Amino acid sequence: MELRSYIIRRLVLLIPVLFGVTVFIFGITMLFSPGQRASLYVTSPRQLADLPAIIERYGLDEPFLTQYGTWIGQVLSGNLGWSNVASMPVWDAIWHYLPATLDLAIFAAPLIILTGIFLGSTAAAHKDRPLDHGTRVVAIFGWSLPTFWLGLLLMMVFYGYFRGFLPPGRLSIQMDMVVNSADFIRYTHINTIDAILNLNGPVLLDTLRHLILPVITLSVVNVAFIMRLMRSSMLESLGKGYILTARAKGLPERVVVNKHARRNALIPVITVSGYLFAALANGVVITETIFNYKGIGWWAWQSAVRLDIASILGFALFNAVLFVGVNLVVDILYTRIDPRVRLGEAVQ
Amino acid sequence: MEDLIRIRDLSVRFYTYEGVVHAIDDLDLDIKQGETLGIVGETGSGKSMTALAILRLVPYPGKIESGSIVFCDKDSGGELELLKLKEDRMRAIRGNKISMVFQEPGAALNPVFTIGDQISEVFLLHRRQELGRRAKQRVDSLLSDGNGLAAGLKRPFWLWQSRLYSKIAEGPHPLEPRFLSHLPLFRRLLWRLKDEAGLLTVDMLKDVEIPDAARVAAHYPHELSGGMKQRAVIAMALACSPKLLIADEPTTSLDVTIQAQMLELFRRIKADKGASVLFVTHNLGVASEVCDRLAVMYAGRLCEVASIEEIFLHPSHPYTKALLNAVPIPGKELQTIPGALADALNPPPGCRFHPRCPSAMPMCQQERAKLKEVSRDHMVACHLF
Amino acid sequence: MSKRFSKMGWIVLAALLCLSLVLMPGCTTSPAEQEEEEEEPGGPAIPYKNDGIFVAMTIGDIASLDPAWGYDTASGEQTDYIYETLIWWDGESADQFVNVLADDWELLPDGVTYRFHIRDGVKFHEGGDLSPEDVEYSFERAMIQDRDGGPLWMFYVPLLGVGGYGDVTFADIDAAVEVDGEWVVFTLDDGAFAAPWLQILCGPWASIVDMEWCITNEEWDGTEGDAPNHNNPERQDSYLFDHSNGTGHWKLNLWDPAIQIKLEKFDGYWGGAVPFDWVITQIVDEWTDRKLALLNGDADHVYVPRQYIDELEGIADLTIYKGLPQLNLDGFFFNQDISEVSTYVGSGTLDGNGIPRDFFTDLDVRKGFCYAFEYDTYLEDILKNEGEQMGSPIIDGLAHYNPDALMYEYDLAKAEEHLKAAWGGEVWEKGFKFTLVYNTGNDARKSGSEILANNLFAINPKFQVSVLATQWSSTLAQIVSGVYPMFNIGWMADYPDPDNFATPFLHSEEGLFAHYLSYYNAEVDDLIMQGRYELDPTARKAIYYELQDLAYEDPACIYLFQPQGRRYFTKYIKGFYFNTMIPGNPGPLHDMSKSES
Amino acid sequence: MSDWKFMARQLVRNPLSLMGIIIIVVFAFIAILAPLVAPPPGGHWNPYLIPRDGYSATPQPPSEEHIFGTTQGQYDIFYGVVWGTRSAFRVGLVVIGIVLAVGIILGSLAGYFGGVIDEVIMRITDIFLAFPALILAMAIVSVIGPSLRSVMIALAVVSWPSYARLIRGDILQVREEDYIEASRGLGASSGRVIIRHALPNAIYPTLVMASLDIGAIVLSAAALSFLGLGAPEGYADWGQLTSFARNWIVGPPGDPLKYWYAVTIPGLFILFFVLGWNLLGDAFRDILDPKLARR
Repeated sequence: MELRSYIIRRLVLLIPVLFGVTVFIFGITMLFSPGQRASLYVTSPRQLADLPAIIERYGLDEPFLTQYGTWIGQVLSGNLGWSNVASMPVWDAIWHYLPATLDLAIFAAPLIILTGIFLGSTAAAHKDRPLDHGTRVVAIFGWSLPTFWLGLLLMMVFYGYFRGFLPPGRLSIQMDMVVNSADFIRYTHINTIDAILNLNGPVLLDTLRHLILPVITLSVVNVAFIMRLMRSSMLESLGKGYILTARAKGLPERVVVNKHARRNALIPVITVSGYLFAALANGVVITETIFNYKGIGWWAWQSAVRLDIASILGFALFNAVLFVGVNLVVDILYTRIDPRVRLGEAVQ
Repeated sequence: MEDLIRIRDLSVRFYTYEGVVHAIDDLDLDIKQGETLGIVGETGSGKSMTALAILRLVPYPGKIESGSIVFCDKDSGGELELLKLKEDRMRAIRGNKISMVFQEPGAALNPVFTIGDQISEVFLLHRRQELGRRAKQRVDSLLSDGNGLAAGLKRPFWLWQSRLYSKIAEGPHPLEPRFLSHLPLFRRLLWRLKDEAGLLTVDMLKDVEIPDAARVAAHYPHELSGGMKQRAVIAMALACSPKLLIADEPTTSLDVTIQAQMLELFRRIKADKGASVLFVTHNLGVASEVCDRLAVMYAGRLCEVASIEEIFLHPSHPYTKALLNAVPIPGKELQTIPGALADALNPPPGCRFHPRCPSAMPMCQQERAKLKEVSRDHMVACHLF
Repeated sequence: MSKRFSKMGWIVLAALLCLSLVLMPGCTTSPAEQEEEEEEPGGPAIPYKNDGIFVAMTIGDIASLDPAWGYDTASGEQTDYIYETLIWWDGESADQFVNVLADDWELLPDGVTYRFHIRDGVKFHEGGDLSPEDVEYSFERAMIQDRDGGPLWMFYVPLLGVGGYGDVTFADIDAAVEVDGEWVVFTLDDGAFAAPWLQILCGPWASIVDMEWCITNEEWDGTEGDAPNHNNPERQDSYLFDHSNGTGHWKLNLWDPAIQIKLEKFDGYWGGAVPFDWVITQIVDEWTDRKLALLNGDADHVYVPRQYIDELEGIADLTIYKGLPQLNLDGFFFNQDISEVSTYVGSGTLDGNGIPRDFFTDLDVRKGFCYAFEYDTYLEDILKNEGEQMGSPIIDGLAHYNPDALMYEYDLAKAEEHLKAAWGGEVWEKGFKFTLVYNTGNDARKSGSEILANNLFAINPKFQVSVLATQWSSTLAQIVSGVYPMFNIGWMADYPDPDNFATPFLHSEEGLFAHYLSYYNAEVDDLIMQGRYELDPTARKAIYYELQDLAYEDPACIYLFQPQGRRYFTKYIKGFYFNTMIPGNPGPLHDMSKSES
Repeated sequence: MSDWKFMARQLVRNPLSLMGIIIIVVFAFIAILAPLVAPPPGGHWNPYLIPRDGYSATPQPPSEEHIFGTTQGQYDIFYGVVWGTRSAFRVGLVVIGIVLAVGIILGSLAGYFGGVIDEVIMRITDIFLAFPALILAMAIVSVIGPSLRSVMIALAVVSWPSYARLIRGDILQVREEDYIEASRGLGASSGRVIIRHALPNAIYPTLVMASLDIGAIVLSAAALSFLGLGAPEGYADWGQLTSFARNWIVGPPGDPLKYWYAVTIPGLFILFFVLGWNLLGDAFRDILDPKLARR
């Protein structure tokens, strides 16, 4: 009951934000002259003559409010417009590309969080000892690595040097034939999951082979991020009085660190898992672009470079909603983990 | 009275970026059976460090450089050299034979566990066998007078449990239960241990005069008042009725009325548990209330040890005198100690107090004074004697 | 102290470790070289994979599967596989034809009536039978759809002599294509130009669709009343956008937009055996990925951008076709009437910090520029010698192309001479500043622009041309609004006829470029008109030869090169031949085959 | 400012941060001395445009006149990375500048006056924080047209809110301090109170955080450039140099790592630049962190 009312309050608070979001992103696109936006419908110089007709047709020279009105009207009725990049409605496009990205995420996210937390707390437990310095240096390196460059290096080595061992793309031709054949049921379109549900080993292996490099690329930076955070908050809680108490009780160090320290150290980490979502969202754009892995990030990039406004708007909006939602969940989680926090305080 | 703890030329050093800090310097000190020994001194005089050193909990980058701490414990067979003990045996002593109460009750309790959890943790750790015994009794009683279908169904489990618990009750580290305690589902078989620990916890809380103990046990620390927290901490420390209770400024963070209650509590505990107490404080008044003997420390060294009366009637060391004068007494104007506490990084040579000492002599700057017995059980480290 | 040292040691060690990790790829060249020694000269052997499947990897997705909609090569390529036309190109020829869905045709002596006899026993993928009505419907449906910027003007102009749907009544459209028993009759607009009607009929837009199937799927129902509802629809509003039902060798299996298109062998094909069970076209934007796929045998054909051809030199297992002439032409266009709102002309006057709006009206300026371009460098470095310089829009492969027409060569002396003469010498002493525009991402155009800018600067340091990249969208919009003083863009053939090139480049009214750049030359204009309606080849030849000379004398732009294409297949693909009019990359798939030997 | 001195001492003592300082100083020198290290060709040439040696696409290996070789389109890598250092500093400093200015103004207004102003400003930050940064930046750049300027604008737009919030928080803290009350009591104008009393006491952590964000910002800028949403072709910019190598990661068969120089070198510069700032930042955080302060 308390929780529900809290969630409702938060959701209500979201409405103005989301409204602002729409105005904002739509406002950006209006920086375009009608002519420019018209020529987005045009593919060759032949159609130069048609520009005025197109402006006329889509009312591109209407005043801002009118155009925004029409747009938001469509959006509210579930129509985000047409994505030229995907040759389908934006809304469908999102669901068309999301599974591929989830394929990445279901491997990357756990990898990031677990390794990050493990490394972080280990480093903290050995503060100022070689192990700590070692992990730290590695972390800072990882943290400073340009994702796109890391990707290129990996490709340079694995595409060029060990040719054909870890191929680009999402599936090899043969497996693609299997996946699109009638007797392979695509429950989720997330290949790893579908392969398991269909008990199809080859497809699973093939998928994994294509996933390894992108997952690594996607993870490194974020692992470093989480680890760094975990380390400092672990150090903080290791310095606390109750740790001394726990030791004075005679608890073995293992229990002191894993039970008393980590439980407390996790709190800030939980709160940043919201940022982790953002980090992933940013990460997939670069990773998928580099590896020509056609997920939602690749689509976003294509839309951006090919100026597919509807897609850009839709994607940004989609992300915003998702992001806000994730943060809400995180806040609730937070109140569950830390008894000191009452619902509502968590907002700050 | 024979000694419980015998500390001999104990030295603790801190290796910091700025340099080496001599937190404790060749300290000799005894704690007698059943007495309350107070350690007084300004902040940074090394009194808390001494306490931590006894538990071997000197925090990094500190290090116990040399010396010996002997723990004479009749029932666990004579004298133990704490500094030479294996870590696991030391753990068996911490919180069990020797336990500690910290200055900040707020900080001393883990915010994410309930009071009850944190106290029963001690029982589960040090009183496993006893818990096993109690649990077994309970199961057996169930077995004996349990009838009806439900009981019939549960019987095999009860039998198993009773076997497990008896195992726990006997051996210190019985294999089977330990193995099971790592298996997700079977772990459940051992839940009665927790229950028993919980019951003991509640008794413990009652013992430290916490009203409505059962409910408090279920509370999280942030839901309790400072005094309550401190009581809980004390309860935690007394859980295994230790031989030595170390109290590190237990009352400083509490307001005066609560302080009084706490001191009262301490006296009572000492009375009925017969434990020795090492009472670390900077407050002579408080010390005079609870302590039998008093040790005065300055800059990591011991200046003077004597019975509380001796100290107050015939203070010998100039620093002790200074301290006593610094205690506010109505009608008598207050004298502060000139100069600042010795710099821990590079302390003055010879007697560390000489820069501030009214009656300093040339030799004070060269050599440090040995601890001499000026009168019976009254030791002083000063060239004046 | 020692403690600190060891700590430092650790840090340095860790740092070095990371560094070495980072640098590792850089250092591992040596093993690679060893590998090279083991390499046989012909490069690595390419394994034979995916028997019976033709896998092509290219760039850019298709716009629509609706033949009436598509105007881009990618779409045309796919529709050519799925659908068929009445007649098609005969082998490599651009003016000889073979019968496909028509088994016989004739041009009546009146010169404007084409009659096609429709083959029977032809089945559509969905099972329907081909009838003359289907043919009539296909053409009329296309003309009714006539979307903005679509290809359908190619029907309207010859058949009805007008631009599009807006200019005619339903009756006109209905009358233009008629069924006469087994025959389908096209009546061209009399006085229609020698427009290559037969060549237009070979294009994807002339594909034949199944009337019944279309109507059952809410396409145009054939009545006048329903026509407006199907004119100029949104791409996705046409049912044929992502559904197809042709008579071609392959039928659509899956279109996974921006990822791949899978075509499946059509067993009921009237023409007998079909070479490939599957035709898979994957969209792979990254060159590296395409290259690897080709060398690993995962792809049978990939699109190889010109700048990477060196990387595939001397690989034995590849079959490479080079120097294939393409019907398109790039140029630097002069804007002779720059819009006053232009921000690309500096001060806007001839004071050394800008150019006046009519700067390029001066013939000497344009000629000077033409002489100032380093054609050979461009050919070698940027076109990798895959191209042929052109002196006019009438390019090689079009009828009446004059191989020895005059054209400008790189000659700074002549350039200087003209620029000295320009604007009564003012240009030379004052100098000028303006911005030369090309569309982002087109390396060739960027380099070309830079070459020109550098050469002008070399002639006279007061000649300062800055090169600017703009996005395609703004490029087009700005051309229309006429703010660019000069820009680099190209034109591609719809059908191989000189008129299709002369008009856009040179005709002051109808010509896209000429119009927006205010290029006007009366002589040129009526030569174009004459040429368009002249039926006698010799006379026509004369006209276009003259036109080519005029184009040289009064240049509308710096004519660059007619680029040449290239095709890369694994050695297992046989039977490719090049016809410049067949859209897309792989070429005439139905005549090709794949086998291990 | 004894804590400044203390911090300086710590930074120099701590080997990590020392390494960071050295790296940054080196880059600073490269940036300042760029015209000497890599002299631009004469004429009206904009020094930020990388000179080309021919127009062929294939990268050329390191040689005397191109010590780092040339990348796709014969752009001289050495020249590119040297002047790229300037671009990097420019982007970093400009963006941080803007962000700080905006953040401080809005943040202190919100924090000091609270109430409606606070509410409004915070909701606005909510709007901006509702997007994953890079994605919003991408959208903005793509629409206002790729160029270094757009990149800076975009990055500023996406990163000011967090600063506004930080400042707001700190102002809220000091607002209650006695000396603020005092100066209010003395009838000083709000503006004066903010500038003279509140800010100087609240801004310190923000400044530190800002200075350390430069690395991250340069990284995002490079990412945008790499995605083709940054500097125009041929502009000296690390991200773009890296993207030039995109099509050359795999050499011809038999020499797969032929073009390693085009791939690795620009990336290394980005890595070390960012690394420098992060090393410094990490040390700063440890020092500033009260819980980890020296015993």
